[in-house]
Amino acid sequence: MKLIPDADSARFREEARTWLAENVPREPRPSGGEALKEFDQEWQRRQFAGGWAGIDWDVEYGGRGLSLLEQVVWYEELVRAGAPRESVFAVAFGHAGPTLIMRGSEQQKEFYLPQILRGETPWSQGFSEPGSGSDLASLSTRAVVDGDELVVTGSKIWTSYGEYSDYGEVLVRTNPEAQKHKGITWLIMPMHLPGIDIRPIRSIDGFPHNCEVFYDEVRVPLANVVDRVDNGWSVAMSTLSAERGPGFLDHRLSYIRAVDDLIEVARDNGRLRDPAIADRLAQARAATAALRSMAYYQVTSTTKGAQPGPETTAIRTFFVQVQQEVARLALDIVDTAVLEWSHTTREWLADFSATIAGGTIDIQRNVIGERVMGLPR
Amino acid sequence: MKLIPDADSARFREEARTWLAENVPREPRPSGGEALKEFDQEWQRRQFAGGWAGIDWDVEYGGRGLSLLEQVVWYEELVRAGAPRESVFAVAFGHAGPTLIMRGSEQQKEFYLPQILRGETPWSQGFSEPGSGSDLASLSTRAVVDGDELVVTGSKIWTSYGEYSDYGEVLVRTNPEAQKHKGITWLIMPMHLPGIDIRPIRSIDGFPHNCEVFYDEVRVPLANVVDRVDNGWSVAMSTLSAERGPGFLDHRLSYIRAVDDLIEVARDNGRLRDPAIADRLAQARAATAALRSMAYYQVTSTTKGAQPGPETTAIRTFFVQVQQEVARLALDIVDTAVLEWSHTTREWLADFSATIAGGTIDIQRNVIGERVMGLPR
Amino acid sequence: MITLVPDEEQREIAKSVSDFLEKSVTIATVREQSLTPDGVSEDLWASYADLGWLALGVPEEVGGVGLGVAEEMLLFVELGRRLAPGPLRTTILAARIAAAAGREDLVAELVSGERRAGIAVGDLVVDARPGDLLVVLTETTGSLVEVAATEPVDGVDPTTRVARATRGATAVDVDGPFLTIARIHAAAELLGVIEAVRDMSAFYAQTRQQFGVPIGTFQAVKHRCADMAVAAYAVRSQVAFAAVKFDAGEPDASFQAASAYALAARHAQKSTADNIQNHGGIGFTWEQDSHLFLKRAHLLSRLLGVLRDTYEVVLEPPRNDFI
Amino acid sequence: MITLVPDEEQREIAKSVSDFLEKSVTIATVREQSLTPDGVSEDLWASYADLGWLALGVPEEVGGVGLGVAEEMLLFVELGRRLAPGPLRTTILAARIAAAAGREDLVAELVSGERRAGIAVGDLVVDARPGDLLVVLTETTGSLVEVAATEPVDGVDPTTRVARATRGATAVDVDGPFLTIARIHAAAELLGVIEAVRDMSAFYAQTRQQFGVPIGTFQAVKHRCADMAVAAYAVRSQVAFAAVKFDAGEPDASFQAASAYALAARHAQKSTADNIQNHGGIGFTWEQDSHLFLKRAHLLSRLLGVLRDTYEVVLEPPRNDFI
Repeated sequence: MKLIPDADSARFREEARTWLAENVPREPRPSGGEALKEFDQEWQRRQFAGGWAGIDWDVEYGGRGLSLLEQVVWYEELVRAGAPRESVFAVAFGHAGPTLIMRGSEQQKEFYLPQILRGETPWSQGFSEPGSGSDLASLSTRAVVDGDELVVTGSKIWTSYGEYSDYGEVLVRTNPEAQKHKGITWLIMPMHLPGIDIRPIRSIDGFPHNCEVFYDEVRVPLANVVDRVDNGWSVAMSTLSAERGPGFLDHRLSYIRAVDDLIEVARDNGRLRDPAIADRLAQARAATAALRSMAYYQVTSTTKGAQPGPETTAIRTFFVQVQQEVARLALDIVDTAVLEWSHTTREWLADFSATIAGGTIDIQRNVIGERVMGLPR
Repeated sequence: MKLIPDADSARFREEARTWLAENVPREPRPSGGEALKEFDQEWQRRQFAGGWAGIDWDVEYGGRGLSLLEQVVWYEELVRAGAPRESVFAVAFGHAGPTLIMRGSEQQKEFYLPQILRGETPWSQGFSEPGSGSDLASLSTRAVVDGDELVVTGSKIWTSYGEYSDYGEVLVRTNPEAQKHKGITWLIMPMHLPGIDIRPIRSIDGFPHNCEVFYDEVRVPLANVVDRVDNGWSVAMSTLSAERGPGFLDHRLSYIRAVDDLIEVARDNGRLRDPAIADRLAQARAATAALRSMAYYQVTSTTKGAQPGPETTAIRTFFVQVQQEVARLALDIVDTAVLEWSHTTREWLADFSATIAGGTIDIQRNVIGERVMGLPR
Repeated sequence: MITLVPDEEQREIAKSVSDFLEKSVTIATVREQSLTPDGVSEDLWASYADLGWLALGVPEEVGGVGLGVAEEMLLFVELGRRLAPGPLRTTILAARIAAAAGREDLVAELVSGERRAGIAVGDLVVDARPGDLLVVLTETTGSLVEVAATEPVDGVDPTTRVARATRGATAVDVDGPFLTIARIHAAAELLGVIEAVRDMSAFYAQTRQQFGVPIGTFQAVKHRCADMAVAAYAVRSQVAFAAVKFDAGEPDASFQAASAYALAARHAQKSTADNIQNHGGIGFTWEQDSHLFLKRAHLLSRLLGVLRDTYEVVLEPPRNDFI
Repeated sequence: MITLVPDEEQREIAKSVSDFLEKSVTIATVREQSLTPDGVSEDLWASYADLGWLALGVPEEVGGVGLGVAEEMLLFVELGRRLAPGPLRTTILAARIAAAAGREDLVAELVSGERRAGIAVGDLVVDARPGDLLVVLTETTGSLVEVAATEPVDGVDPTTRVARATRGATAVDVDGPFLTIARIHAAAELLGVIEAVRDMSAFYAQTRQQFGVPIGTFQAVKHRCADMAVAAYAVRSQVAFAAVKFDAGEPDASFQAASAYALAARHAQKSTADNIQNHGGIGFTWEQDSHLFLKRAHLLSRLLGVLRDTYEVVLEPPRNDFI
C-alpha cells in the first residue's frame, strides 16, 4: 500500500497522453456497416503502429510486454483522450485474447494474437443460447467429430458485433452423454464458413446491439479446439474471469467521465442546486472513483498471467449498478428527457442490459455468495 | 366503487369522535410494570363501557355487531384522537379473538371473548421458538396427552407482553411422528400455570419488547385446544391471516399521523425546503394514504367472517417497508438525531423489527409469489 | 356507504372495454399502429368514439354518458394494460374541459372522434397535430388551445407522438379540478401497466426454465414478482379511493388523487424495470413487449408536469383528518 | 510505483493490532467497557498508548512513529472490525494537529495516553470530558479547544459518549488537511465495520438452519451477503487509494478521501442494516452484536459533520484527470 512517484511511470503516462492527443480519431465513429468495421480496424492498426497495442501482452505475440499497471494507465489515458469507447475488437481483447493466452496452444497464440493486435480480425462471442442464458452449461449447440473436423449445428444468441467478426469463441456440446459441465468444448469459429447465418436482434433502444447466429452443419477443423475436446467449461470460466478483469476497463472508466459530464450539465442547468440531484451525483461520483481504485487494487493484488479470482465478479456487480444509476440520474437531470429521444434516453435504455448481459446480476450475486462468502448452493 | 355519504355512517363517526374527545386517556401510558397493564385494562374497560369494544364482533359475545367498515372508522378515529396506540390487548384483538371467532368452540367463544372486550384478560403469542423462526412448522415444544390434560414442555420466543398476559395462544407439537405441519396443536395457555417461566428479552433499542417463555411440564386442560388436536397448523394460518387483516389497523394508520408530524417538523426546521427530504416525504405520505385506502379496499372486498386471503400479506409487506422508510426519514430530518438518544432514534431502532417479527419480509414475499402469483415453491 | 370494489354495472363497463381490446387491440395492433403517422388508425379511433369511451365522464346534458371518474378509472386500467394506442387520455380530458365551459360544440367534436386533443408538457406537446386541441392544465383551471403547427421530434415511447407546437387561439379557459381528474386517469393507466407486467412476469417465471426448474423458483425473481403484486394492490386501492372521493365531491379528493399518481408513477417505473430484469436477455429485445410498458410508464409519469408539482399537492394538507 | 496491497511491514502492523485486539478486546470487553463512565478503561487506554497506536502517524521528530495514513488505515480497519472502545480516532487526529502546530508538549500528552481528545459535531461533542481537548475541523484547518465542562446526553451508540460541552481556550489552530485525514480514518473504521458484519452474516447464513437447510441457501440472504462482500471490496480499494494518494502528497488526495468516506458511510449503513435482517429475530436483540455495528456505522457517518459537506468535496473537481 504505497504510491511512490517514479520517472518511468510518469514517462509512460506522458507518452501515452501525447500520442493520444495527436492520434485519437476526430471523426465520429460510423453507426454501422463495413464503415464501422473499417473505422475500428484503422484505429486499432494505428495503435499497433504507435506501439500501443497489447500493453500487457507478451512481446513474442506483438505486445508491449509491460505490466497490468501500464495497461490500466493506458485505459485511463484512452478515456481521458475521449478515444472511441466501443470497438469490434472488444471481445478479442477482453475475452478471446486473454483466453488464448491462458489456455491456447503455442500455435494458436502465434496465429491469432498478432492478428488481433494489428487490427485485422474482430472476434465475437457465442456462449448463450435461446434456451441457455443464466444456465449456460445447459447449452445444446451440437458438435460431432467427423475425421479431423467438428460439425456444428445449433444457434447462439446475444452475439455482439457478430456481423463484423472474423472469428467467434463458441461453446459447443461435444458429449451429450456426459454431465452437463463435462461435454462442452471451446472452439475458435471462423465466422465466414458456409452454414453460418447471422441475424441482428433489435434491442429496446431500437439498435441491433447483437445477433442471433445459426449454425447448420458448419465444419470446423479440430485444430480450432482450445485446450481439449470436452474441457471447454473450464476454458469458458477462464474467459469469463478475463471478461471481468481489467480487459474492459475502459468501459468502466468511461463512467467516470460520464459523471464528470453530468455534473457539468447539472451545474449549467441549475439542477446541481437541487440536493436531491446533488446527493446522488456525489454518491455516483464516489462510486465511479471506486471503479478506478478497484482496478488498481485488482492489478496490484493479482500476479500477471494468473486467472483472475472471484473478486472480478464483485467488480462487475458493483459496476453494473453504477451504470444503471448513472443512466437514471442523467434522465432525472434533463427535464423532459424521458419524452424526447436523445443520447441520454438511449444510454438509459441501453444500460438496462448491464444487469443482464454476460450473466444476470442475480447469478453474479449467487457466485459471490457461494465462491467468496462460502454459502451453500 | 362508490362513495355515497349517508347519515348513519356520518353519525357513527361523529359519535366516535365526540366520545373519544372526552374519553381518551390524557395521562401518559406507564412504561412498564403492573401500572402499564392496569392502564391498558382501564382504557379497554372504558371503551367497553362506552359501547366501543369489538365494533365488528357479534353482539352475543359482547361486541357491537357492526360491519368491518365501522371497525375501520373506529380505528381511524382512535388515531385521530391520539389514543394510546400500543396495548397489552393487541394480540387478543388482532390474533386470539379473531381466531376464536373463526375456529373456537361455542364454549370457548362465550368464555374468552367477553373477557377481552371487558378489558380483563390480555393475551400473548407463543408461536416462534429459538429454532423455529421463518420455518415455524418446525417447532418442537412438546405436548403430551395425559388423561384430560396436555403436558407442555419447551420454550417460545419473541412473545410480546408475555409478562402481562393472562392467556397465551401457543402452538405445540402433539404428534412428533406426523409430517411437520400435521402434528401441531393450537392451545389456549393460561399464563399463570405452574411451570411457566417468563424472561424479558432486551431489544436493540434497549427495551424489553418481548420475552422468552419456558414451559416445564405445564399441565393444560384438553378443553383448551382450539379446533382439534393435531390440526393447529390450519388454525395458526387463520391467526396469521387475521393478524394481517384489519385487526392491527390502528398501528398502520398511526403512520399517517407519523408522516403528518414529520412534515410539520420539517416545515418548522426548514428541511421541507430540501427537495431530497421533501420528495421522500411526499412519497411516504402517498404511501401512508394508500395504507388507509388498502384497508377500505380490503374490507369492502371481503365478506365479514371470511378468512382474509393472501392480499393481507400484500398489505403487510407494503406496510413494513413504509414503516422503515418513515423511521429513516425521521432520522434524516432531525440533524444530529443519529448521535443523541430520542424518540426518533428509538422508533428507528424499534422499526428494524418490522421486516422480521411475525414472519420476515423474505418469507412474506415468498408467500405472495407463490400464493398470489402462482410461482413454484 | 363506501365500496372500492366495482359494482355489477361497473364490472360490465370494464368487461366491455376489456372484450373489445382483447379482440381488436392486441399487442400486434399496438405495434402496427405505432408505425403510422398518427400512432392510431382512423378506424380504431372511430371505434373508441362509437363505444362511447370518449364521452364516458361527460355530463348527459351536453351529450355525454354521464358516468363518473370511477368508471373512467376502470376504462383507463384496461387501456393501460393493453397499451391502447391513441390520445384517449387527453381527448377525454379535453371533452370534460369543454363540457365544463358549456362548449357543447367542442364536446360534440371531441366525443364523436372528429377532433382530438394532445397535451403540453414543458416545451413539448404529446399527441397533438395541427388542428387538434392542446390541453393546458393548472391546479385549478383547464384550457384548450388550438394547435397551429407542429414540428415532430423523436419520442421515446414508440406508441406516442411528441412534437414542438406553435399555439393558436385559446378556445376554452375554465376553472375546474381537471388536473385532479387527469391524475386519477394517469394513475389508473399506470395501474394497468403495473398489472400487465405483473402478469407477464408471473407467466414467464412459471414457464421459462433454467437449471431444470422454472425461474420463478428463484427468490430473486419471485420477490420481484411479489413486489409487483404488492404495488398493484396498493395502487389499485389508492386510485379507487381517489376516484370515489372525487365523484362524491369530497374535499380531500385532490390530495387522494395526487397521492394515487405519485404512488402509481413510482411503482410503475420500478415494476416495468423489474419486468425487464425478470425476462433476462429476451426482455432487452425490441420484439419482446417489456420495453413498451417501460416507456409507457415513464411517459405517463411525466405527462402531467414534473412529479414535484404533484408532490406539492400531496404535502399541502397539514393533517389527514380521516374524512 | 503504486500498490494498494499492504507490504510485509504493513501486514505486520495490521497483524499486531489484530492480535492484540483478538486477545484483549473481545466483544465482551466492548460491552463491559460501554458501561463504564468513560467508555474505555484506563488500562486499555494505556495499552493503546504503549502499543504506539496513538503516535503511528505523528512525525518522528516530534515523538511519533512517523508512519503514514496508509498504516493508520490498517489500524482503523481493525479497530472498526472489533468496535474497539475509546476515542482513538479523535485523539490520533489531535496528536497530528498538535504536531503540525509544533506543540510537542501536547503531542507528548496525547500519544502517551495522558490526555484524550473528542470531537465537536453540531452542538454536541463526542467522547469529550472536562480537561480533554476538542477537535474542531474545517476543510483547511484543525483546532484543538479545551473542554471546560460537559453535560452528558444519552447517546445512541452505547460504546461512545455524547455530551454538550462548554468550550474553554483554543490551544491550537493550524492549517492542514486534517479533515481529509479524518475522512480516511473514518472510512477505514467503517470498512472494518462492513467486513465484520459481512463475516458475521456469512457465518450465520452457513450455520443457521431453517426448512432443513442453512439459510444462506436462500437467494435473499445470499444476495444480501454478496452485497456486503462487494461493498467491502469497493470500499477497501477506495480507502487504500485515498491513503496512498495522501501519503504521496498527490493533489487529488482530498477528492479521493471524500469519495472514500461517502462510499464507506453509504455501504456501512446498508450492510449493518442488512446484517440485522439476515439474523432475523436474534439480530434484533441487545444480546446479539448486530446493533452495535449498526450504531457504530451511523455514528461514524455523522462524526465529521453532515455528509453533504463531504459531498461538496466530491463534487468539486470539474474533471477526474487521471493523475
